[in-house]
Amino acid sequence: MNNRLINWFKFASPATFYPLAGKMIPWFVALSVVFGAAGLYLGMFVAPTDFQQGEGYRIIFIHVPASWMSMFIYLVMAFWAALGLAFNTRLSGMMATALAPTGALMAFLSLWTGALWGKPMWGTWWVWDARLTSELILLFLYIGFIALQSAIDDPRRADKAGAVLALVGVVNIPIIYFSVKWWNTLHQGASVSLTKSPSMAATMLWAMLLVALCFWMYSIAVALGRARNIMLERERHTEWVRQLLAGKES
Amino acid sequence: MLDLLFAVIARDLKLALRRQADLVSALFFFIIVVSLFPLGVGPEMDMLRKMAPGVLWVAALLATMLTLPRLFGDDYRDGTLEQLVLAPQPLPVTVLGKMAAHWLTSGLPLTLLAPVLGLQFDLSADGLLVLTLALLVGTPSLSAIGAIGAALTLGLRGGGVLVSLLVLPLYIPVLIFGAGAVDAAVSGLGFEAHLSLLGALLAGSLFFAPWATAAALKISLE
Amino acid sequence: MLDLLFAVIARDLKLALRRQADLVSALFFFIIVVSLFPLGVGPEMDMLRKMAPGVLWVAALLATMLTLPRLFGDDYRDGTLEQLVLAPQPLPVTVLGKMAAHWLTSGLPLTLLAPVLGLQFDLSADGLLVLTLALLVGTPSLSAIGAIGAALTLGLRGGGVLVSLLVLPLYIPVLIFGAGAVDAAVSGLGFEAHLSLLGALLAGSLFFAPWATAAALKISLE
Amino acid sequence: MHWNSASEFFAMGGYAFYVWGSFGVTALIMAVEPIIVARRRKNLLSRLKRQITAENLAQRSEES
Amino acid sequence: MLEASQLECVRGDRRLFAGVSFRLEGGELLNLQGKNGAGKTSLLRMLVGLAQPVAGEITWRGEPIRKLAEDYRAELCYMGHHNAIKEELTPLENLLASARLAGEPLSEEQALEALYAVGLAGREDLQAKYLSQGQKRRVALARLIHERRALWVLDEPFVALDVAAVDMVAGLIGAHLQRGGLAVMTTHQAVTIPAGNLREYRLGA
Amino acid sequence: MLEASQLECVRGDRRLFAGVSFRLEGGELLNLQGKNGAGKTSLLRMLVGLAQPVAGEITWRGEPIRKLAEDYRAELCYMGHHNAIKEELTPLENLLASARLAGEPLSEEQALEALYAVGLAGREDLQAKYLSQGQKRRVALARLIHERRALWVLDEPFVALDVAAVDMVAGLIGAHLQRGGLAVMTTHQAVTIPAGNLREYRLGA
Ligand code: HEM
Ligand SMILES: Nc1ncnc2c1ncn2[C@@H]1O[C@H](COP(=O)(O)OP(=O)(O)OP(=O)(O)O)[C@@H](O)[C@H]1O
Ligand SMILES: Nc1ncnc2c1ncn2[C@@H]1O[C@H](COP(=O)(O)OP(=O)(O)OP(=O)(O)O)[C@@H](O)[C@H]1O
Ligand SMILES: [Mg+2]
Ligand SMILES: [Mg+2]
Repeated sequence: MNNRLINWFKFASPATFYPLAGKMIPWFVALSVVFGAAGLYLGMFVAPTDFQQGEGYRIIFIHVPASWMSMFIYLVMAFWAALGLAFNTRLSGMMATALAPTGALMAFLSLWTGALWGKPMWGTWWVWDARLTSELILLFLYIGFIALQSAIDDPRRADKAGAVLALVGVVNIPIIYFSVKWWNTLHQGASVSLTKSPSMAATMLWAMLLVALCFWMYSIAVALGRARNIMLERERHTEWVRQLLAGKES
Repeated sequence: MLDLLFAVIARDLKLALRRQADLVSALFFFIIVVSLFPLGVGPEMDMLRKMAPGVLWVAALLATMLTLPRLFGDDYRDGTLEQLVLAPQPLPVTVLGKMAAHWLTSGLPLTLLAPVLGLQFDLSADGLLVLTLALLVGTPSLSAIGAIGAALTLGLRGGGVLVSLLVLPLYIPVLIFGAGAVDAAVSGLGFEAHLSLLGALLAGSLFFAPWATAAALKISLE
Repeated sequence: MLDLLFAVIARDLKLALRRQADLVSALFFFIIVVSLFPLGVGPEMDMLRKMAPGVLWVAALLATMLTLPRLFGDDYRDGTLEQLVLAPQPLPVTVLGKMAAHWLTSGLPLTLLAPVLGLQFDLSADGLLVLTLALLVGTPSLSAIGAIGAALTLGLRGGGVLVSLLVLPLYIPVLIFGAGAVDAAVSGLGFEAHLSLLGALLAGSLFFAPWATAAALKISLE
Repeated sequence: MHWNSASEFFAMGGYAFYVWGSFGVTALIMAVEPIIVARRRKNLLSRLKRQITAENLAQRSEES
Repeated sequence: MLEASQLECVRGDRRLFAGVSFRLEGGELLNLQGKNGAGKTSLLRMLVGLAQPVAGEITWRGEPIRKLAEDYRAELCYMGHHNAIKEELTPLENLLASARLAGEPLSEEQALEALYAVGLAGREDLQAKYLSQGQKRRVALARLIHERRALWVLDEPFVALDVAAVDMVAGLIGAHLQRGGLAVMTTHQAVTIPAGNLREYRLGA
Repeated sequence: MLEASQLECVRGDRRLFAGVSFRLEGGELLNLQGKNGAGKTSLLRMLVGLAQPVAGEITWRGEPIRKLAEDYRAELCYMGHHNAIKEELTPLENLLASARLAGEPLSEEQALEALYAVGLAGREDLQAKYLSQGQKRRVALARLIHERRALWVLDEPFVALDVAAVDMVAGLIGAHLQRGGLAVMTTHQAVTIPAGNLREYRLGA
């Protein structure tokens, strides 16, 4: 049995991070609920009807936050990945792995809500417009990252390989953001007029920001939860996991 | 006989599931190729709608073709193929099993996914239905015909590209009838003729391909 | 350093020539994919002309991608890659040499062939010229970026398909600017902006890709 | 608050399908993802506990 | 039972051997000798029917093996230079799958027993790609434990094995011979098979 | 010159070895012993820098090899389980290409001489895919003939070789030791190296 016992103690971080993350999760969940409730209240009940798009524009309150989060999470993921490559800390790889599925879901939500918005506004579910397309590419990048990591069984190698891919893929984020300029595009057609009436703009902006904060807190909470799972799985032979499990039992 | 067939299929499916990446990525390759075209061609819906059947079929073809080197390649390299050839069962049955497993892990998922991608090209409901049907009948032929090419190029380096060279010309009838069926459906013409031709191709290739492949395998091993 | 570069290039070219099939079949794959489209889409010249840049570029992309698994795969399997990594020279230089050889055996022939195929689609002389130029500047980036994906998926079964999943999203900018340049030239607009963006991509990828690939190779061997 | 009735709210000015389709799927995903994570955690914990008991048993039998 | 007469083998423009004849009865082992490149592997592949001799004939129980085809293969067990195991499957799965494909299903207990016998206890659920060179060879050799077909053709079975494993495999071959089986084998190592009637044949003297 | 201290190796969730320490000077050969799967290959890959130990350090002339990087690799020659030859190239081309890529170009005569020395005369222009198992291994080993780098790391060099070739390779290693070189080696066969200071290390007792 001793054979299987590995002394990971020199990398103290997961052992200390695990309970810390456990304590933080409820707080982020709570924040997320509060921000979400406030944002939805503002967005669904306070914000007035858009005079061009009618009530359909209310999709914006999830579409835009989801789009932002999908890009932002990728950047965070790449940041952790770089950290892991540079300093060989195992925690960073776990964080990157934990973030990817949430990022992919956000990208999917952006596409989904965008499509549901596009049907009434543009008359079609999908156009091959620059921004939509680049969002699709972002989804592919996430999926590529996940597929690569799941194709590798050795976690250390999976972390490193994923990190290289994530860093290479970062180039695409600015491309997504600025892609609108390279094509005459349908998407940017600002049918939501943020400048029409200042009061309306303010409520809408606030609602959007609040929902974005809600998504942000949600992502942190889920990613932390997933990171805890990964930690348990990878460190199952360490002393701290044993003690933890023993403690749970008694 | 059936026992052997199922044994082969079960083993290959288990291997595919174990690898996962294989299963998922053939699908995503399909998605990505389909999505590349509008990028290269530009976003005009009208033109995209006209291109749709061709693009979807070409993508299905390429996705199938990409997975062909794997069909016998791994077994060849690690010596399993010798064992299969030396097993006291008829080789064509073994080969049929491998074809079936290949279709289940490449053609079938493509078929199921195609309608969703068709939506992106704004195909009509009729078009989507016929697209799915045509793929359902057509993709098994792709696996069967592809197996011959895969067997012939075994062990030749650069086999991956060579196999496409051999196989693509044989795929062209499937492509023409397959895309033709969808085209016909979209323009409101009868698509049954195309579909039954695809069916005939399927029957023919299921009948002949196992024998041809078995012969090719024996030659490649010698 | 240059010595090593040329040694790697010379060896890989010799291997490619020895295999022949490799060289020829990437080309034929390109030809076949390009010729499949008119078959799938139908013979209207007007539409074909509009599709041409996109189809040619997508085909070039796919042909390059198909050859990627070979880039390091053979060296990995027979142990040569270990020797290359252990050689007392900087790995990024070796990698650069392999990229160059890959381009010479895939990108360059495609580029030279493309104008001929462009004729089939009734492209104008201007269009053909810009197509060739764009391919000349764009295809080296494809080899460079592709090498990263090839290195990352080394030794993973199903790598052939996985590599396309990883690499295609990264190829998209090249595709957009490449096809865009030709489109612009055909419609008589300025294509210089697109070409210089392609150039920028090339410079960037030639600078970063060897390092990223070298890192990926070391990870894959561990 | 500018809705006059609940039904008006749910009708969303004729965009009900699109609006609720978006919000619904979002809500669904945000509900399912944490559940999946939590379920995986539960499975993992029970599996690990089982492994540790098995190892302890093996160790004890080795000692005796 | 197994008889080869006047076999000739040509590879490229090189004649590897000609006039190779021998006869093997139940309980006999033929140990094929010869230096690297003498043509041992080529001869074995002819014996199992994977390659065709340029001249000469191979018969099994008096019938040419080309005619017997599947009937011959049903009595034959071949192990080549390659291990014929799948890197993605565990040793246990490998054994079960290859037995099933060979048309002689094993039960799970039998398979486990075989794996324990070749010293892979504790590794039966590890994907084969993680095994060491010698452990992979052991998985391949585990097939022999429950193998009861009459003719074994083994191409350098001892390669990569440690001393204990070599003895174990030699014992397996001995037991096979004692049961009245036949075996043809090549090896460059000096190995003593504990039982049976041992004969040598030297290729390309 | 080469010193390993307290090396630890973990594969998957198995600790293969820990606390492996040894010191090797010029003229010494370390023969790594251990049964299949003991971790010999894993240890050799650490020694050449292809894998990182979980704990412990490897130094060469007093410096950690991670720091030395290319300077260490310039004094190192590694032969793994694989032959690292290209099937499409002839033995001659293989030898020339690998020497050039390793940064120590051979002349054509030297390469031919090496091929003759390993008994491949007459095969120097045949594509390697046509060679027998043992002949391929000989092509790989031909690299050793003109190899003058200080440290040789050889993973089962004798596999698939016939008796004459085994003696020849043993002689090569002996000569290397006599020139003051170092070597680390694994093998499951009993081979006598004719010269040098021979030491054994047993993994996983
Ligand atoms: C599948 C379809 C769609 C996708 C993938 C998509 C994607 C995106 C992305 C990535 C963003 C964030 C970009 C940024 O912050 O600059 C965004 C923002 C936005 N989208 Fe969409 N979108 C889609 C459909 C639509 C539709 C149909 C509309 C409206 C008619 C729309 C209106 C907006 C607006 C108003 C913004 C905020 C713009 C800004 O802040 O500059 N989108 N979308
Ligand atoms: N096309 C060819 N032209 C010339 N010689 C060839 C050709 N193909 C194979 N050979 C020779 O045929 C022989 C093949 O021998 P085989 O593999 O049967 O040897 P073996 O006795 O099994 O050797 P080993 O002990 O190394 O496994 C080799 O000597 C090889 O050089
Ligand atoms: N992911 C893993 N999980 C558990 N064990 C593993 C894993 N990967 C490798 N191993 C074990 O690590 C060992 C690798 O050993 P290595 O290849 O170094 O052996 P070796 O001493 O060279 O053996 P041989 O004599 O057979 O060549 C094997 O015992 C193998 O079972
Ligand atoms: Mg042999
Ligand atoms: Mg070993």
